[in-house]
Amino acid sequence: MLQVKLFAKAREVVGSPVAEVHWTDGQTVLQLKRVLVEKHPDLQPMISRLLVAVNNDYAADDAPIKTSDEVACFPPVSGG
Amino acid sequence: MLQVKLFAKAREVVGSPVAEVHWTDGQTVLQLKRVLVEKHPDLQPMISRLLVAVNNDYAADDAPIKTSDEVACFPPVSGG
Amino acid sequence: MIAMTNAPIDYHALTESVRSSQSGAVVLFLGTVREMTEGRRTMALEYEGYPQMAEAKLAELESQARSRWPIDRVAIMHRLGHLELGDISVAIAVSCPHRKQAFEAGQFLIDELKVSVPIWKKENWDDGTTEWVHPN
Amino acid sequence: MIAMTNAPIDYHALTESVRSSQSGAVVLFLGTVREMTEGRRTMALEYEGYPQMAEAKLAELESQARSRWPIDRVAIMHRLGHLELGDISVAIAVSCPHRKQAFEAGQFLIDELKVSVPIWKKENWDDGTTEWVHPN
Repeated sequence: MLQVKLFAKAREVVGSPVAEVHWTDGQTVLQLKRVLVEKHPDLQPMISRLLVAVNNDYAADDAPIKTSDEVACFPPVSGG
Repeated sequence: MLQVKLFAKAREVVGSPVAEVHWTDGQTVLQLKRVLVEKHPDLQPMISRLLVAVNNDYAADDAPIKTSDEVACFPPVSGG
Repeated sequence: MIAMTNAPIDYHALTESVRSSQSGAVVLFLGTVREMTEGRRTMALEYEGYPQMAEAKLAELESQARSRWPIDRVAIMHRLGHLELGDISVAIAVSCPHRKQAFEAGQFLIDELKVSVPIWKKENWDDGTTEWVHPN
Repeated sequence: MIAMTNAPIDYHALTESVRSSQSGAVVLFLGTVREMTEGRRTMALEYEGYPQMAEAKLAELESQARSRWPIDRVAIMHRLGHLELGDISVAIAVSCPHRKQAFEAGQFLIDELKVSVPIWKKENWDDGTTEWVHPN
């Protein structure tokens, strides 16, 4: 299983600060987004804007993810 | 007589925070600089850089001065 | 010094931490909760952060700024949680030998913070609705 | 608020005086006494001012800045007299709705202060000599 931290509207829509998904090491960021939306359809409207961070850095859609990675998913940032 | 406030190096060179010069209303800023240098020759080396303020504003060489004006003479500023 | 905090930001201590006799200029930026945004009235804001990544991203921004300007010291603090009108959400203090550098570095840091540091804000509008702010 | 002072500048109070919920951004600039200038070591500085004209000129600068940026509040304080290394010679605080305005207005005010406000500084170099600073 892969633990995915969720923040802001993504956290609210899912109703939890963490999502757990079945995972095979080497699957990509893009696949993670698809799996998350499948499991939590309320994420669908924001999928095109969802960002994924792997080990505290933004990751591109084709970046691979391992279950040992620190992974987070969230909308565009709005701090400051 | 016209009272002229002096600041910074102009004050130091003259040795006083005020210079008094004989004055006829309507004489100009340029004439004031000449009179000051005549009375205080140590100002000569800095005359080209001396500034004159009349009533708290910078005055051009051809601006007239009255004895009732608030007049000051000083080198370029260096605050901040 | 880079930190996230749930407590009010002590920008005086933050600014003191960057002062030094090697620097002639200190610039402090404070972001504060503004009442009016495009005609709508804010009652309060909630800030949520991903502190571990936020601190990593801010450290990267500090490195980038140091490669562009001769920065002496930097301190950045961002508040999380519930903020009222006028409260300080972020404070950035920079010291440099000369003023132009300090202004440019300070502006770079806040501009980039808003683009890349994982912190989100939720508006509490005066009509009772709430809304996550997600710039396009 | 515009003032000359012989006492240490309380920039915390100065900054508080410009904060408001109408503004999302505060920029504070501090000018501090730097030790090294072009390879020479400063021991201390003396600032002399023409306070009456300096305050009039600063009020003009504030008006000019307000005509260019939507400034909420401004506070400017310049210290006069003997200053040691690291001491604050000038503090300028500006609040604006948005950050770019606050940075630009703050930089404008310190740039123009240095050009037109009648204050002079005298270097006390570490070789025992003193020198009035008069930019060309």
